Amino acid sequence: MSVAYPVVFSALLFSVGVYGVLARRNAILVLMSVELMLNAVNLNLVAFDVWLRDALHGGQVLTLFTIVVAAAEVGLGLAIVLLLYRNRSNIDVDRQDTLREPEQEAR
Amino acid sequence: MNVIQEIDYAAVAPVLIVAVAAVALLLAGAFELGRKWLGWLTALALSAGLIAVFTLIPGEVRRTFCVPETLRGDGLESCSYVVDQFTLLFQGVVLAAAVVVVLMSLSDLEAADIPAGEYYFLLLCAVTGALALVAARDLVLLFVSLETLSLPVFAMVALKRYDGRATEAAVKLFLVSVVSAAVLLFGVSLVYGTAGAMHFDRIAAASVEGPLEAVLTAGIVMVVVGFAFKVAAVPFHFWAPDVYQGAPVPVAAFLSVVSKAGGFAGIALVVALAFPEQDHVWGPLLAVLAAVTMTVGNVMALRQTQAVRLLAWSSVAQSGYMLAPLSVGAGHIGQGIAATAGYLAFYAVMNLGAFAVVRGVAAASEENLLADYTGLVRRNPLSGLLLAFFLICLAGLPPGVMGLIAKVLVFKAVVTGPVLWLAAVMAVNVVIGLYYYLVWAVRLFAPGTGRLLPSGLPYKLALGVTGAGAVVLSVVPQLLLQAVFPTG
Amino acid sequence: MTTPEIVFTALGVVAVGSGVLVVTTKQLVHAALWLVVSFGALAGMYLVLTAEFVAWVQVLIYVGAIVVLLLFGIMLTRAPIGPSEGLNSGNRTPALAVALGTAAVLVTLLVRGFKDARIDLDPGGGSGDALGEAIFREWVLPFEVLSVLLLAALVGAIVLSKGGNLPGRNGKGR
Amino acid sequence: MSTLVHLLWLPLAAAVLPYLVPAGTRLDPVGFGRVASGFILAMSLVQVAAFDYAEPERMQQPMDVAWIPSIGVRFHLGVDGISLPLVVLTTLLTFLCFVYLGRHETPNARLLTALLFVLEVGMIGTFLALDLVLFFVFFEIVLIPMYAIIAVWGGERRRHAAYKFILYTLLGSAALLAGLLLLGVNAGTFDMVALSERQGFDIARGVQIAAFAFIGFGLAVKAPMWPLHTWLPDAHTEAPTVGSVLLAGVLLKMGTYGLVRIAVPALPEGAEFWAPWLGCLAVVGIIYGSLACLAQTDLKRLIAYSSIGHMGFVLLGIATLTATGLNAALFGNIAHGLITGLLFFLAGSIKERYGTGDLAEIGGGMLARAPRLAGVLTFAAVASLGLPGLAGFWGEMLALVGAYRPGAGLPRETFVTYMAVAAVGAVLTAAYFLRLLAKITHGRSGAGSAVADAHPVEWASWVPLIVLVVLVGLWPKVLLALTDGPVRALIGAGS
Amino acid sequence: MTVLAAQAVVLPFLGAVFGLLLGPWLTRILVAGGVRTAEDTPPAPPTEARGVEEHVEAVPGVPGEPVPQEGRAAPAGLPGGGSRGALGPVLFAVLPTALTTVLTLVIALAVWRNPGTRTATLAEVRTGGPSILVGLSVDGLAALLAVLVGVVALAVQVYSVAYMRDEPRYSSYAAFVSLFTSAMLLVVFARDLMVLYVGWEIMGICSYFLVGHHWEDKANSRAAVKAFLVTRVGDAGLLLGVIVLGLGAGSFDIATVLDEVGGMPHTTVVVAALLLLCGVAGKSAQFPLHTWLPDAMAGPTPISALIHAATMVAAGVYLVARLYGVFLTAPVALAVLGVVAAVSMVGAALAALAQRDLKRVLAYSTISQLAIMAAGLAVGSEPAAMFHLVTHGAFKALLFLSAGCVIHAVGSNLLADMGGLRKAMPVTFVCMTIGYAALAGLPPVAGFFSKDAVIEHAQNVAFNDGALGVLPGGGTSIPAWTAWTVYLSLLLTTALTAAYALRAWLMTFFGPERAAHEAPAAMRWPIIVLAGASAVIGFFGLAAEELRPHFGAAAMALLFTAAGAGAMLLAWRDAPASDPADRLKKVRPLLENAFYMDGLYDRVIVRPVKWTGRMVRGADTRVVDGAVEATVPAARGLGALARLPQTGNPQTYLTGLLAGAVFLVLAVVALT
Repeated sequence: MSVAYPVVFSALLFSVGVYGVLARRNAILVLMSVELMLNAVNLNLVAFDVWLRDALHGGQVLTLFTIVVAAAEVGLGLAIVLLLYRNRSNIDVDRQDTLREPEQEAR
Repeated sequence: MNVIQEIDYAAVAPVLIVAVAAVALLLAGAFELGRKWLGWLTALALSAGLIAVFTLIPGEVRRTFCVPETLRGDGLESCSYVVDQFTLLFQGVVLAAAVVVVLMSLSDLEAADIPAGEYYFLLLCAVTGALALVAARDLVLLFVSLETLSLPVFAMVALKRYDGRATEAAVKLFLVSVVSAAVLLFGVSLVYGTAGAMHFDRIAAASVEGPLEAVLTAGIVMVVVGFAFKVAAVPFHFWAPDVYQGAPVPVAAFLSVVSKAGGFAGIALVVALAFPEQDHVWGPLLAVLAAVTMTVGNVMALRQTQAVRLLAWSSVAQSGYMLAPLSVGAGHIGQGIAATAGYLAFYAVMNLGAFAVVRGVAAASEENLLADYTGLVRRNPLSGLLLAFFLICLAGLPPGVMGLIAKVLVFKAVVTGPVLWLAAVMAVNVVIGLYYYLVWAVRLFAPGTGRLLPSGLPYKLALGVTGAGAVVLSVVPQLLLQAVFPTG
Repeated sequence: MTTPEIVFTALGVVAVGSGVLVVTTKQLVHAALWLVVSFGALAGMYLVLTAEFVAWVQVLIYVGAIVVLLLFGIMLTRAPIGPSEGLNSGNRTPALAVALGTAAVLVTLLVRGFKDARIDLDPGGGSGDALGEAIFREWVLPFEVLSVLLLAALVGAIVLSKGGNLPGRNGKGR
Repeated sequence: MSTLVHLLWLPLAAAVLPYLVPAGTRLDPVGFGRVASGFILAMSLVQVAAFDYAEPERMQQPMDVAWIPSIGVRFHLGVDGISLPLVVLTTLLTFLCFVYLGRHETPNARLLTALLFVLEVGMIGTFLALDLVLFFVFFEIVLIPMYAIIAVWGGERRRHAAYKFILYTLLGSAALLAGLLLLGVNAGTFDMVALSERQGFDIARGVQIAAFAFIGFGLAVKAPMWPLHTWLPDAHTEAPTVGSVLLAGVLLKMGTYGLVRIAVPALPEGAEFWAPWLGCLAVVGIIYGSLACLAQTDLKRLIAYSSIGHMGFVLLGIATLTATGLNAALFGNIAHGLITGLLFFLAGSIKERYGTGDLAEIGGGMLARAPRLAGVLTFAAVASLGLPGLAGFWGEMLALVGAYRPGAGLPRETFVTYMAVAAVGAVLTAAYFLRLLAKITHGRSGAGSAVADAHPVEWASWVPLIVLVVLVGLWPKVLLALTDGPVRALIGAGS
Repeated sequence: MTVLAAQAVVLPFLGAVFGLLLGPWLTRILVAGGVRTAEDTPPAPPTEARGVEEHVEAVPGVPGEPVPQEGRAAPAGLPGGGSRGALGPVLFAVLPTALTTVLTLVIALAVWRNPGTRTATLAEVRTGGPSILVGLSVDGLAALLAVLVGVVALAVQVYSVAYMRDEPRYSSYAAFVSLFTSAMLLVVFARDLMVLYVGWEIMGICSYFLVGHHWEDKANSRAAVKAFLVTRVGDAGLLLGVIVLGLGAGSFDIATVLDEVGGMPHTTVVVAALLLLCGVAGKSAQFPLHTWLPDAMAGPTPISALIHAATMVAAGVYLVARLYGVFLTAPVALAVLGVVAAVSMVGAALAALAQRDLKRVLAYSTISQLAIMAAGLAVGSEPAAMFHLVTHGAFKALLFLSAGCVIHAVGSNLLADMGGLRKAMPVTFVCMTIGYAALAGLPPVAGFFSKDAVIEHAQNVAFNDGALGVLPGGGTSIPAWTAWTVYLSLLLTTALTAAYALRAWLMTFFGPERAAHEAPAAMRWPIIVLAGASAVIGFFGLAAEELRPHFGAAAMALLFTAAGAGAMLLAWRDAPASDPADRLKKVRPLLENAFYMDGLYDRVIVRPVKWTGRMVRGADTRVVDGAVEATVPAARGLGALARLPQTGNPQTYLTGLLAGAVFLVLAVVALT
């Protein structure tokens, strides 16, 4: 099988994730999109590992680690999102802009 | 045949100490130990780590977690964790900076109603990540420890749980960080796919040719971008001012020094060890990033009215200076890394010092506007004078000789490389930088009224440590630089 | 096209297609479900690539844990269950541009780079044995660091969540 | 241990000391400053006495210890015939500033005293340093004190002027740093003695050109060279008298000194490449400064623009890359320091008496209202316009001599043109100074309150300068004998 | 010998310095010792003999204080000042000058007895290029000039004691005269061109100070500035010329330069000579740099006598003589000098014809006479030129000092206010008559011999088609037309000189009588001495073959003199009370304004320069500094631009991040 298949799908999936991250306003949807991006990477890593026949299995191991990291991220991320919901009563990413550059500049 | 890699426990001692301390602290927190005690214990643990780093200094380069001989194949040792000059310097900077952050936190937590046990635990976890990061010599460990450095910080930023702005800051940091991590990982996957290895020495040894070269190039850029977020290089800097402003001041200080140190270590490690052959890729890339970063950081800092935001933008600009020496290409990257490391160490001292005073003012007036600093020298002479000194150091002008020598390091490295134009850009930026630092410093001396700063042992200690460091290093910069440039 | 390629392509189309639905659907819960589909397809692709252990972990953790977690999140934030217009931000045009740019650049690069490389799909390389051995013989340190990470994430998530029980401190957003 | 180090720690100690006296003790900071700066002046005169005039080109009283060995920076000091006069000029002017300050109660005198001493450290250090980085550190030390002097004790627009001063000169400094390091890195040493001995033989031409561009730009801002001069008029106009005196008297010299000491000997090919441009800008500066002076309406601004013209001659001297030209530059440095120092003292006294620096408001007839003040002003103006027999002449004349036969490899015709244009500039210089004198010293004194004539304290700060201007003017050998040897050594081959 | 010369140079200098510094102090000492003002006690002795400076200090800036008019007594009410009250300065002024005069006489005598050049060097100043030899050189030419300088200076100093009796700033006046004397002697004795230049410029600044002595009047101030600036223009050329010569010869030593000049490239020599001519034209007030001299008459009359008639202005001619070898090597320069001289002599003589101010008449006459010397040099006759220089120095100093007496008596400079004074001022009349005779070149007074020598040489050269062959210059020659121009101009000038001299003489001393008093003794004696000298020194010329008058040329010149004088006499006889120059009708304004050269310069040079100055000032603020100041809004603008994506919206940040990443990947991949 050609390596081009997995990598192309990976690239597409990554792009879809990019779109989701940038276009979705609900924080949980953004999180999902990030997961898509991470999964795209995983596909790459697995494909390369298999292709390279890596004795150290660096690709697949990193895939596993990435999955764990992703889980951790989602866990912590959801905690933050919930906190946000408690404090702001909404989880719209694009409305979190009280911290911003002040209109007035110095002098 | 060993099932598990051989481990040199001495080499990983700093990481181990901090990690064990983290767990211990978590347990201690469960026993309702006073928050003050937790803080001092954390500082103690970090100091222990620092001592471990110091005991490692005289020794040989230690390598551990190497690829077992059975799997080694073509013979490269490929150790994941290496204790060398670079590692020790960065670990030292990280630990020392963390100690100061803890000192700053000691009086801060109560006011902000932050759960101390968890806070210090998270801090220690992040430090663990940073310590592992700077010693990492393969992409897997690099990524994992980078995430270990990042994740706890998200929580730390959000720990002012009833402050929507802190949460907002955490959201921003989290989103940007996670997306950057994805980009970084994609880059790692491309590098892995083209070079066929995760270890730096093997990546460097791999010969990538033909159409794969472009893929590797893309991978390198994405890896660098992933770390560039960490150091708040433009255009990956947007989060920095907002997050610094929303987070508790000690966390902002942590972000601006420890996280940043991790980012720079990462960039330096990958470009120098993994991609020495591809310096035509990352050299110009880093040069452009450095130029844009320092310029944007400075012109933005010009317009600030809020102290922490100003420090945030100034730290963006300072990142530009620190990126610059890394752009010199593989031929001089040793000097470049030394310059960046030296600058970072100096920067840590002066920036933490400034943050220490800023934290004091933040306790007195929450908005923390520059206007609140008017007349500080008359109210709190020591704090005011030291802040002025730190600011002048950051500007890089005598009497802040330390800052000046830092600039000398960077310029010296830059002029060795093929990026002379960067020196000119830096020259202009140094001028812009001086303006806002100076305006701030002058404000301290102007007549004005305001509230007195809180005092207290931790505050004095934080100020004392950074102030003494700045003064001593201004007279004898060699004390620090001998660690940076081993051979002279 | 060989058989594995056909299967792989089919799975890939499913994965990407449901991914697209994740980022475009107007119903939050649907998005989570489409995510399950996408992750499932990905697990299938791992299987085609002989990475069986990774595939099962994928199903276990992603489909089993992460998606559930996300659904909890959706519920806890009292999101509307039906279709809702407010799921997309005003940033769609730039988003599309960046996404298409990313796709164009990456696909071009990767196709040009890997069109001649072929994978021999010999099973065994992705078994649990092989990976377990690799992790414990070679990737011990990242594994250990990862445990710190997980612990930190756990504690962080807990500490951030538990504050809600404290009375009278319902900070109204600043 | 070299005795030179006393010239550095003494002022530093003098800067700190007023702050260490126990509270309650009454200390007149200016009085203390007078004593201390007098002592430092005496120390520098000891250097003059101890100097071996047989070998002015040898670095005497050397001190060379490691400072930052990691990057090869040494604490290397030394004095030769080039730096000795500048050091004495520095200590003298500082002392005279303190003398002058004694006339009035100065607000915040303790701070001013401390700043002046820090300034003195920087100035002396710049002239003594023999290590590129050390030179740069001292070069930078002067910025903050001078900024503060302008910003605290300055005129109405002092903030603007102070920021402009420090930002503009820092731009120069930053470029200078880049250039110095480029030079040092490529030569493999920061040692200025070694650099000038090696004459840059092993540095590639392209690098030399780039390094000279950076260093030249940096120092040209300080000098200041047209068109990088615009910080100067503002700074001078707003600075208090002592600030203007030291700024014009010493700080500007640091730029030209650096060119002579570092850029020209260490980067001969770079210098050769840039010399025609440097000369061109210098000449433009001469003409431009003079023309601008013709239209000035403010006394201090006029003197400031005259500095641009005069430093143009100094730069022209350097651009010729000949021993004569460099002698001219060094002579011009000292002469300009003495004369312009005097002029700014006078401008301060006039401004203080009339309450304005505006020429029209001052009106005429100063010779009638305050004849001695006007007399000294006339003297200073005449000295400044380059009258032979006074200090100002020799530097200008030698610069012209140098330009007539520039160094090997330089376009002769171009430089001869520069010479001719510069000569025209000399005429214009005379024109604006005489216009100034005619405007304020001549004529009938308008209605106005009586003006006090020179005060003994003022005399005390002027007379040494007057005497030196005459002495150096009548007997140029006192300086040329010092500089000629080292200059020949710097330019190589003893021409 | 050179030691004597050095003393001669240094003495007046010391006199100047100490006179300025210690004069008042000495006065106090002397007064305390009971010495009263020695010479010529004026009718009203000072009530209190205090130092000038003190006095000024005592009455600072009395508004609208009337300024003492030239030569007139200070207004009553002003406490004693001037030389009356400044015994110390007087001593410091007169004694060193007197000693110097004696020294110059001794030197001259010694050189006469034992001709030859004596040089000595005090120090060699290494400059990196040719060294400067600080030293003196004494030869016949120098000794001769030195005597002239010494005598005239002494005469002027003595004269001034009386003339400036009521001048409050006598001490600075006297000091500058002394300084001038010193500088002039330095020029005369200098062995090195740079040293010469030093003296040359110091003379210039003394001239500036002395012309502007009465600075209360803005006109005087302007005249002083003009005098200095116009000569400075020339001096800039001179300095360049000196540099060209010095570097060409490898030394600034005059003797070396003259030795080397033959071996230098011709162009270099020509350029150098022409540049030197700039200085000559400036200092000696030759066309086109002559305009300062008439205005310089604003200075006190003794100054006009000393500086602007006898000595400083002659320095230009002296310089040419000193470096004559250079000019002979570059005959082009000689030709230029000839043309310049021709224009100057005729133009100035015409202008002198129409002046209303006696001193301006004399000033234009000086220009004209200096041009005659220059003409002498242009036609290759250095001795004749020098001869005329000396005689002119004597008779022009005489004329000015006498004029000072007249002005002193009449209280006005204007010829119209004079007339009929020959009875009232017999001594002045006689002396001045001798002076005018010398000016007009009537035998047997000095002017005749010297002018005739010049005319004869010009005639010879013109007849020889410009060849200077008979002269030490060897085979050099100037263009024939130049020689002819010079020659004819000389003749024309002779006629004009006679005419304006006669006019001035007539208008001063003839016509309706008026009452006046003779000048005081201290003023009388110097002019008597100078009159004597003017009468006799012409005969010294007879000692040298080339200076001896020959009948043909002398007769020709006398014929022209007679014509000029006759015409003037005719014009005057019709109306003795009126100004004969009125007969010129419409031409008069043209001549009176010296062909409007001042206006021309004002329009072509002064105003454009001032305009440029204003433009530069404006451009400096708006363009050069404007660019600098614009960096501030530029930086702020850049900040405003960089602020745009800083919206606070995390999605914007992510967009920036990802777009940046894609862009970087694309750019780097595309570029590598």
